[in-house]
Amino acid sequence: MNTQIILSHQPLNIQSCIDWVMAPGCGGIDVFIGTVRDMTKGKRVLRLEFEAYDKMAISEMQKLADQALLQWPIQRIAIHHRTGVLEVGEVPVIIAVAAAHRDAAFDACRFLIDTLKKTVPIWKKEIFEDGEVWVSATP
Amino acid sequence: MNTQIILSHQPLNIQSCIDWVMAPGCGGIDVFIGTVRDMTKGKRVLRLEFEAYDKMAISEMQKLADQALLQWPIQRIAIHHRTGVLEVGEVPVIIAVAAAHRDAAFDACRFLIDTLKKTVPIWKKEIFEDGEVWVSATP
Amino acid sequence: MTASILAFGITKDIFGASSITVELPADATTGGLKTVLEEQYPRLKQLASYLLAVNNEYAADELPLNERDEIAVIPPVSGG
Amino acid sequence: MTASILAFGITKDIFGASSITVELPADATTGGLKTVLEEQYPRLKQLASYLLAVNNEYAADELPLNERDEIAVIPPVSGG
Repeated sequence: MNTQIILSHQPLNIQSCIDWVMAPGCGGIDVFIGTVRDMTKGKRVLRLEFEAYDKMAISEMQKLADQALLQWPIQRIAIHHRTGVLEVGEVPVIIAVAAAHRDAAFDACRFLIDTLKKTVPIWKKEIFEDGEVWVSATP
Repeated sequence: MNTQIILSHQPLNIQSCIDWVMAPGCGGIDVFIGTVRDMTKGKRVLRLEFEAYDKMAISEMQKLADQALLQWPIQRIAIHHRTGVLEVGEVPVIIAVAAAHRDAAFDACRFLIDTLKKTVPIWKKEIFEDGEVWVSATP
Repeated sequence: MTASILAFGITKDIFGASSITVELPADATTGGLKTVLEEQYPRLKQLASYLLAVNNEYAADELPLNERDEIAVIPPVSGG
Repeated sequence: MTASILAFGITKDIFGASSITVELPADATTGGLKTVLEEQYPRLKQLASYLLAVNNEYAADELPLNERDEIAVIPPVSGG
Protein backbone atom coordinates (compact mmCIF):
# COMPACT_ATOMS: atom_id res chain seq x y z
CA MET A 1 0.00 0.00 0.00
CA ASN A 2 1.27 3.43 -0.88
CA THR A 3 -1.45 5.52 0.75
CA GLN A 4 -2.33 6.07 4.38
CA ILE A 5 -5.68 7.68 5.18
CA ILE A 6 -6.45 8.54 8.79
CA LEU A 7 -9.53 10.24 10.22
CA SER A 8 -9.19 10.71 13.95
CA HIS A 9 -10.51 12.50 17.02
CA GLN A 10 -6.98 12.47 18.45
CA PRO A 11 -4.41 15.22 17.80
CA LEU A 12 -2.52 14.55 14.58
CA ASN A 13 1.18 13.73 14.65
CA ILE A 14 3.06 15.64 11.95
CA GLN A 15 6.29 13.72 12.31
CA SER A 16 4.65 10.32 12.02
CA CYS A 17 2.69 11.44 8.95
CA ILE A 18 5.94 12.53 7.28
CA ASP A 19 7.82 9.43 8.44
CA TRP A 20 5.16 7.28 6.82
CA VAL A 21 5.75 8.72 3.33
CA MET A 22 9.55 8.70 3.49
CA ALA A 23 11.10 6.07 1.26
CA PRO A 24 14.64 5.51 -0.06
CA GLY A 25 13.53 6.15 -3.66
CA CYS A 26 12.07 9.56 -2.84
CA GLY A 27 14.04 12.75 -3.07
CA GLY A 28 11.34 15.24 -2.19
CA ILE A 29 8.40 15.42 0.17
CA ASP A 30 5.83 18.17 0.12
CA VAL A 31 3.65 18.53 3.17
CA PHE A 32 0.61 20.72 3.68
CA ILE A 33 -0.44 21.40 7.25
CA GLY A 34 -3.70 23.19 7.96
CA THR A 35 -3.90 25.08 11.23
CA VAL A 36 -6.79 26.77 13.02
CA ARG A 37 -6.52 30.52 12.49
CA ASP A 38 -7.47 33.03 15.19
CA MET A 39 -9.42 35.22 12.76
CA THR A 40 -11.78 34.72 9.85
CA LYS A 41 -12.95 37.70 7.80
CA GLY A 42 -11.80 40.01 10.57
CA LYS A 43 -13.70 38.18 13.30
CA ARG A 44 -12.03 36.46 16.26
CA VAL A 45 -12.42 32.67 16.19
CA LEU A 46 -12.54 30.90 19.55
CA ARG A 47 -12.36 27.37 18.20
CA LEU A 48 -13.52 25.10 15.38
CA GLU A 49 -15.60 21.98 15.45
CA PHE A 50 -15.10 19.36 12.72
CA GLU A 51 -17.65 16.71 11.93
CA ALA A 52 -17.24 13.97 9.33
CA TYR A 53 -19.35 11.38 7.59
CA ASP A 54 -16.59 9.01 8.61
CA LYS A 55 -16.91 6.08 6.24
CA MET A 56 -17.59 8.21 3.16
CA ALA A 57 -14.91 10.77 4.11
CA ILE A 58 -12.31 8.00 4.24
CA SER A 59 -13.44 6.55 0.92
CA GLU A 60 -13.42 9.99 -0.74
CA MET A 61 -9.92 10.70 0.59
CA GLN A 62 -8.79 7.31 -0.73
CA LYS A 63 -10.25 8.19 -4.13
CA LEU A 64 -8.32 11.46 -4.19
CA ALA A 65 -5.11 9.65 -3.31
CA ASP A 66 -5.72 7.04 -6.02
CA GLN A 67 -6.35 9.79 -8.56
CA ALA A 68 -3.17 11.64 -7.58
CA LEU A 69 -1.12 8.44 -7.90
CA LEU A 70 -2.45 8.00 -11.42
CA GLN A 71 -1.90 11.61 -12.38
CA TRP A 72 1.62 12.27 -11.07
CA PRO A 73 4.84 10.24 -10.70
CA ILE A 74 4.60 10.10 -6.91
CA GLN A 75 5.30 7.23 -4.57
CA ARG A 76 3.51 7.68 -1.27
CA ILE A 77 0.65 9.76 0.09
CA ALA A 78 -0.55 10.24 3.66
CA ILE A 79 -3.75 12.18 4.40
CA HIS A 80 -4.57 12.69 8.07
CA HIS A 81 -7.70 14.61 9.06
CA ARG A 82 -8.88 15.44 12.52
CA THR A 83 -12.45 15.68 13.83
CA GLY A 84 -13.95 17.14 17.00
CA VAL A 85 -13.21 20.42 18.74
CA LEU A 86 -9.96 22.18 17.78
CA GLU A 87 -8.48 25.22 19.45
CA VAL A 88 -6.60 28.01 17.63
CA GLY A 89 -3.22 26.69 16.47
CA GLU A 90 -4.30 23.05 16.37
CA VAL A 91 -3.97 21.02 13.18
CA PRO A 92 -7.09 19.78 11.34
CA VAL A 93 -5.29 18.32 8.33
CA ILE A 94 -1.90 17.08 7.16
CA ILE A 95 -1.19 15.91 3.63
CA ALA A 96 2.25 14.51 2.81
CA VAL A 97 3.36 13.43 -0.66
CA ALA A 98 6.69 11.81 -1.46
CA ALA A 99 8.13 11.62 -4.96
CA ALA A 100 11.44 11.03 -6.68
CA HIS A 101 11.33 14.64 -7.92
CA ARG A 102 9.81 17.58 -6.15
CA ASP A 103 7.59 19.09 -8.85
CA ALA A 104 5.25 16.12 -8.76
CA ALA A 105 5.13 16.20 -4.95
CA PHE A 106 4.18 19.90 -4.93
CA ASP A 107 1.55 19.53 -7.67
CA ALA A 108 -0.06 16.45 -6.14
CA CYS A 109 -0.11 17.88 -2.63
CA ARG A 110 -1.82 21.03 -3.84
CA PHE A 111 -4.35 19.02 -5.84
CA LEU A 112 -5.09 16.89 -2.77
CA ILE A 113 -5.80 19.76 -0.40
CA ASP A 114 -7.73 21.77 -3.03
CA THR A 115 -9.91 18.79 -3.92
CA LEU A 116 -10.31 17.53 -0.35
CA LYS A 117 -11.85 20.88 0.52
CA LYS A 118 -14.37 20.49 -2.31
CA THR A 119 -15.39 16.85 -2.16
CA VAL A 120 -14.67 15.15 1.15
CA PRO A 121 -17.71 15.08 3.48
CA ILE A 122 -16.26 16.89 6.46
CA TRP A 123 -17.83 20.01 7.96
CA LYS A 124 -16.36 22.82 9.99
CA LYS A 125 -18.24 25.02 12.43
CA GLU A 126 -16.60 28.29 13.45
CA ILE A 127 -17.31 29.33 17.01
CA PHE A 128 -17.13 33.06 17.73
CA GLU A 129 -17.72 35.00 20.94
CA ASP A 130 -21.22 35.87 19.77
CA GLY A 131 -22.33 32.79 17.89
CA GLU A 132 -21.36 29.98 15.57
CA VAL A 133 -21.66 29.17 11.89
CA TRP A 134 -21.23 26.12 9.64
CA VAL A 135 -18.65 27.31 7.11
CA SER A 136 -19.86 27.67 3.48
CA ALA A 137 -23.30 26.24 4.29
CA THR A 138 -25.32 29.20 3.06
CA PRO A 139 -24.62 31.60 0.17
CA MET B 1 11.93 38.35 13.05
CA ASN B 2 9.84 36.28 10.71
CA THR B 3 12.60 34.16 9.19
CA GLN B 4 14.78 31.46 10.66
CA ILE B 5 17.84 30.35 8.68
CA ILE B 6 19.87 27.42 9.99
CA LEU B 7 22.92 25.76 8.43
CA SER B 8 24.07 22.85 10.54
CA HIS B 9 26.20 19.70 10.66
CA GLN B 10 23.63 18.14 13.02
CA PRO B 11 20.58 16.18 11.80
CA LEU B 12 17.68 18.52 11.08
CA ASN B 13 14.54 18.42 13.21
CA ILE B 14 11.42 18.55 11.03
CA GLN B 15 9.01 19.12 13.88
CA SER B 16 10.95 22.05 15.34
CA CYS B 17 11.24 23.64 11.90
CA ILE B 18 7.45 23.44 11.48
CA ASP B 19 6.78 24.54 15.06
CA TRP B 20 8.87 27.63 14.43
CA VAL B 21 6.67 28.88 11.57
CA MET B 22 3.32 28.12 13.23
CA ALA B 23 1.47 31.25 14.29
CA PRO B 24 -2.14 31.94 15.31
CA GLY B 25 -2.75 34.10 12.24
CA CYS B 26 -1.69 31.36 9.84
CA GLY B 27 -4.10 28.88 8.35
CA GLY B 28 -1.75 26.99 6.07
CA ILE B 29 1.82 25.76 6.19
CA ASP B 30 3.63 24.27 3.25
CA VAL B 31 6.78 22.32 3.97
CA PHE B 32 9.33 20.94 1.55
CA ILE B 33 11.62 18.22 2.83
CA GLY B 34 14.49 17.02 0.71
CA THR B 35 15.72 13.49 1.35
CA VAL B 36 18.74 11.56 0.10
CA ARG B 37 17.64 9.17 -2.64
CA ASP B 38 19.17 5.74 -3.08
CA MET B 39 19.52 6.14 -6.85
CA THR B 40 20.52 8.88 -9.25
CA LYS B 41 20.21 8.33 -13.01
CA GLY B 42 19.93 4.60 -12.40
CA LYS B 43 23.07 4.39 -10.28
CA ARG B 44 23.09 3.33 -6.63
CA VAL B 45 24.06 6.17 -4.27
CA LEU B 46 25.86 5.19 -1.07
CA ARG B 47 25.76 8.59 0.57
CA LEU B 48 26.03 12.33 -0.10
CA GLU B 49 28.46 14.88 1.19
CA PHE B 50 27.35 18.51 1.49
CA GLU B 51 29.77 21.38 1.75
CA ALA B 52 28.80 25.03 2.18
CA TYR B 53 30.42 28.43 2.01
CA ASP B 54 28.79 28.97 5.36
CA LYS B 55 28.61 32.72 5.76
CA MET B 56 27.57 33.39 2.16
CA ALA B 57 25.13 30.45 2.13
CA ILE B 58 23.35 31.90 5.14
CA SER B 59 23.22 35.38 3.65
CA GLU B 60 21.93 34.03 0.30
CA MET B 61 19.22 32.02 2.09
CA GLN B 62 18.27 35.13 4.03
CA LYS B 63 18.00 37.07 0.76
CA LEU B 64 15.68 34.43 -0.68
CA ALA B 65 13.50 34.57 2.40
CA ASP B 66 13.36 38.38 2.27
CA GLN B 67 12.41 38.25 -1.40
CA ALA B 68 9.64 35.69 -0.74
CA LEU B 69 8.24 37.85 2.07
CA LEU B 70 8.04 40.80 -0.33
CA GLN B 71 6.53 38.76 -3.14
CA TRP B 72 3.80 36.77 -1.32
CA PRO B 73 1.43 37.42 1.60
CA ILE B 74 3.24 35.01 3.90
CA GLN B 75 4.07 35.36 7.56
CA ARG B 76 6.94 33.11 8.53
CA ILE B 77 9.72 31.20 6.78
CA ALA B 78 12.18 28.64 8.14
CA ILE B 79 15.01 27.32 5.97
CA HIS B 80 17.17 24.62 7.52
CA HIS B 81 20.05 23.11 5.54
CA ARG B 82 22.38 20.37 6.60
CA THR B 83 26.06 19.92 5.75
CA GLY B 84 28.46 17.00 6.09
CA VAL B 85 27.94 13.35 5.25
CA LEU B 86 24.32 12.18 4.80
CA GLU B 87 23.17 8.61 4.38
CA VAL B 88 20.25 7.53 2.16
CA GLY B 89 16.97 8.66 3.73
CA GLU B 90 18.53 11.53 5.69
CA VAL B 91 17.29 15.09 5.25
CA PRO B 92 19.55 17.75 3.69
CA VAL B 93 16.95 20.53 3.57
CA ILE B 94 13.66 21.62 5.11
CA ILE B 95 11.75 24.72 4.03
CA ALA B 96 8.58 25.68 5.89
CA VAL B 97 6.35 28.62 4.96
CA ALA B 98 3.31 29.75 6.94
CA ALA B 99 0.62 32.00 5.52
CA ALA B 100 -2.95 33.01 6.23
CA HIS B 101 -3.99 31.28 2.99
CA ARG B 102 -2.41 28.22 1.46
CA ASP B 103 -1.80 29.38 -2.13
CA ALA B 104 0.85 31.84 -1.02
CA ALA B 105 2.50 29.23 1.19
CA PHE B 106 2.73 26.73 -1.70
CA ASP B 107 4.03 29.30 -4.20
CA ALA B 108 6.61 30.77 -1.85
CA CYS B 109 7.86 27.36 -0.69
CA ARG B 110 8.35 26.22 -4.26
CA PHE B 111 10.13 29.45 -5.17
CA LEU B 112 12.43 29.03 -2.16
CA ILE B 113 13.56 25.49 -2.94
CA ASP B 114 13.85 26.17 -6.69
CA THR B 115 15.95 29.28 -6.12
CA LEU B 116 17.99 27.82 -3.27
CA LYS B 117 19.16 25.09 -5.63
CA LYS B 118 20.30 27.74 -8.13
CA THR B 119 21.92 30.43 -6.02
CA VAL B 120 22.93 29.28 -2.54
CA PRO B 121 26.63 28.28 -2.34
CA ILE B 122 26.23 24.71 -1.14
CA TRP B 123 27.70 21.74 -2.99
CA LYS B 124 26.75 18.11 -3.03
CA LYS B 125 29.05 15.19 -3.79
CA GLU B 126 27.45 11.88 -4.72
CA ILE B 127 29.37 8.85 -3.54
CA PHE B 128 28.84 5.64 -5.53
CA GLU B 129 30.36 2.21 -5.12
CA ASP B 130 32.86 2.97 -7.87
CA GLY B 131 33.60 6.64 -7.40
CA GLU B 132 32.27 10.05 -6.52
CA VAL B 133 31.18 13.18 -8.34
CA TRP B 134 30.41 16.80 -7.49
CA VAL B 135 26.85 17.24 -8.77
CA SER B 136 26.38 19.63 -11.73
CA ALA B 137 30.03 20.70 -11.68
CA THR B 138 30.82 19.76 -15.27
CA PRO B 139 28.59 19.86 -18.38
CA MET C 1 -40.78 2.31 1.50
CA THR C 2 -39.27 3.88 4.55
CA ALA C 3 -35.92 5.56 3.92
CA SER C 4 -33.58 6.50 6.68
CA ILE C 5 -31.58 9.67 6.01
CA LEU C 6 -28.34 10.62 7.75
CA ALA C 7 -27.63 14.28 8.44
CA PHE C 8 -24.37 16.14 9.05
CA GLY C 9 -23.29 19.70 9.75
CA ILE C 10 -25.99 22.30 9.17
CA THR C 11 -28.41 19.62 7.95
CA LYS C 12 -28.42 18.13 11.42
CA ASP C 13 -29.57 21.51 12.71
CA ILE C 14 -32.24 21.73 9.99
CA PHE C 15 -33.58 18.24 10.72
CA GLY C 16 -33.13 18.64 14.46
CA ALA C 17 -31.63 15.15 14.45
CA SER C 18 -28.66 13.23 13.08
CA SER C 19 -31.00 10.91 11.23
CA ILE C 20 -34.64 11.01 10.10
CA THR C 21 -36.96 8.62 8.28
CA VAL C 22 -39.22 9.55 5.38
CA GLU C 23 -41.91 7.63 3.55
CA LEU C 24 -41.26 7.29 -0.17
CA PRO C 25 -43.02 5.55 -3.07
CA ALA C 26 -41.53 2.17 -3.97
CA ASP C 27 -40.01 3.58 -7.20
CA ALA C 28 -38.47 6.65 -5.54
CA THR C 29 -35.28 8.23 -6.85
CA THR C 30 -32.82 10.68 -5.35
CA GLY C 31 -34.64 13.49 -7.19
CA GLY C 32 -37.96 12.47 -5.63
CA LEU C 33 -36.36 12.29 -2.19
CA LYS C 34 -35.02 15.82 -2.57
CA THR C 35 -38.52 17.10 -3.36
CA VAL C 36 -39.96 15.36 -0.29
CA LEU C 37 -37.18 16.63 1.96
CA GLU C 38 -37.49 20.21 0.70
CA GLU C 39 -41.25 20.14 1.38
CA GLN C 40 -40.74 18.92 4.93
CA TYR C 41 -37.61 21.00 5.61
CA PRO C 42 -37.81 24.16 3.47
CA ARG C 43 -34.56 25.51 5.00
CA LEU C 44 -32.73 22.99 2.79
CA LYS C 45 -33.48 25.32 -0.12
CA GLN C 46 -31.54 28.10 1.60
CA LEU C 47 -28.28 26.14 1.56
CA ALA C 48 -25.61 27.18 -0.95
CA SER C 49 -26.14 23.68 -2.39
CA TYR C 50 -26.51 20.12 -1.18
CA LEU C 51 -26.04 16.64 -2.57
CA LEU C 52 -27.27 13.19 -1.67
CA ALA C 53 -24.92 10.31 -1.04
CA VAL C 54 -26.11 6.75 -1.48
CA ASN C 55 -24.00 3.97 0.00
CA ASN C 56 -21.10 6.35 0.57
CA GLU C 57 -21.02 7.66 -2.99
CA TYR C 58 -22.25 10.96 -4.35
CA ALA C 59 -25.48 10.07 -6.16
CA ALA C 60 -26.76 11.16 -9.56
CA ASP C 61 -30.09 13.02 -9.67
CA GLU C 62 -32.38 10.20 -10.73
CA LEU C 63 -30.74 7.23 -9.02
CA PRO C 64 -33.40 4.71 -7.93
CA LEU C 65 -33.45 4.12 -4.17
CA ASN C 66 -33.79 0.90 -2.23
CA GLU C 67 -34.94 0.51 1.35
CA ARG C 68 -31.55 -0.83 2.42
CA ASP C 69 -29.52 2.02 0.91
CA GLU C 70 -27.51 4.15 3.27
CA ILE C 71 -28.67 7.63 2.32
CA ALA C 72 -27.11 10.88 3.53
CA VAL C 73 -27.67 14.57 2.89
CA ILE C 74 -24.37 16.29 2.15
CA PRO C 75 -24.51 20.07 2.67
CA PRO C 76 -21.54 22.14 1.35
CA VAL C 77 -18.38 20.56 2.71
CA SER C 78 -15.74 22.59 4.52
CA GLY C 79 -13.04 20.22 5.68
CA GLY C 80 -9.31 20.81 5.53
CA MET D 1 48.68 42.76 -4.42
CA THR D 2 48.33 39.31 -2.99
CA ALA D 3 44.79 37.97 -3.14
CA SER D 4 43.64 35.01 -1.11
CA ILE D 5 41.03 32.86 -2.83
CA LEU D 6 38.67 30.42 -1.10
CA ALA D 7 37.69 27.21 -2.86
CA PHE D 8 34.70 24.88 -2.41
CA GLY D 9 33.41 21.70 -3.94
CA ILE D 10 35.13 20.69 -7.13
CA THR D 11 37.25 23.86 -7.08
CA LYS D 12 38.95 22.58 -3.96
CA ASP D 13 39.94 19.47 -5.93
CA ILE D 14 41.17 21.62 -8.85
CA PHE D 15 43.26 23.87 -6.58
CA GLY D 16 44.34 20.97 -4.38
CA ALA D 17 43.59 23.23 -1.41
CA SER D 18 40.70 25.00 0.25
CA SER D 19 42.44 28.34 -0.27
CA ILE D 20 45.21 29.65 -2.51
CA THR D 21 46.97 32.98 -2.96
CA VAL D 22 47.63 34.65 -6.30
CA GLU D 23 49.61 37.75 -7.21
CA LEU D 24 47.55 40.40 -9.01
CA PRO D 25 48.25 43.92 -10.33
CA ALA D 26 47.13 46.70 -7.97
CA ASP D 27 44.21 47.61 -10.27
CA ALA D 28 42.99 44.03 -10.68
CA THR D 29 39.31 43.23 -11.26
CA THR D 30 37.31 40.02 -10.99
CA GLY D 31 37.69 39.57 -14.75
CA GLY D 32 41.47 39.82 -14.47
CA LEU D 33 41.48 37.35 -11.60
CA LYS D 34 39.52 34.83 -13.68
CA THR D 35 42.11 35.07 -16.44
CA VAL D 36 44.96 34.48 -14.00
CA LEU D 37 43.16 31.56 -12.34
CA GLU D 38 42.31 29.91 -15.65
CA GLU D 39 45.95 30.15 -16.72
CA GLN D 40 47.18 28.53 -13.53
CA TYR D 41 44.29 26.03 -13.23
CA PRO D 42 43.03 25.25 -16.78
CA ARG D 43 40.52 22.70 -15.39
CA LEU D 44 38.42 25.69 -14.29
CA LYS D 45 37.49 26.11 -17.96
CA GLN D 46 35.98 22.61 -17.97
CA LEU D 47 33.38 23.51 -15.33
CA ALA D 48 29.79 23.97 -16.45
CA SER D 49 30.26 27.55 -15.19
CA TYR D 50 31.73 29.34 -12.21
CA LEU D 51 31.34 32.69 -10.51
CA LEU D 52 33.39 34.76 -8.14
CA ALA D 53 32.06 36.00 -4.85
CA VAL D 54 33.56 39.05 -3.20
CA ASN D 55 32.77 39.68 0.46
CA ASN D 56 30.00 37.09 0.38
CA GLU D 57 28.21 38.54 -2.64
CA TYR D 58 28.21 37.30 -6.21
CA ALA D 59 30.48 39.74 -8.04
CA ALA D 60 30.06 41.47 -11.39
CA ASP D 61 32.67 40.81 -14.07
CA GLU D 62 34.78 43.95 -13.77
CA LEU D 63 34.54 44.62 -10.06
CA PRO D 64 37.81 46.16 -8.77
CA LEU D 65 39.48 44.05 -6.09
CA ASN D 66 41.15 45.10 -2.87
CA GLU D 67 43.70 43.16 -0.89
CA ARG D 68 41.34 42.81 2.06
CA ASP D 69 38.41 41.44 0.06
CA GLU D 70 37.21 37.94 0.89
CA ILE D 71 37.25 36.29 -2.53
CA ALA D 72 35.80 32.88 -3.35
CA VAL D 73 35.40 30.78 -6.46
CA ILE D 74 31.84 29.45 -6.69
CA PRO D 75 31.51 26.42 -8.98
CA PRO D 76 27.96 25.31 -9.97
CA VAL D 77 25.95 25.00 -6.76
CA SER D 78 23.98 21.86 -5.95
CA GLY D 79 22.42 22.30 -2.51
CA GLY D 80 18.93 21.34 -1.48
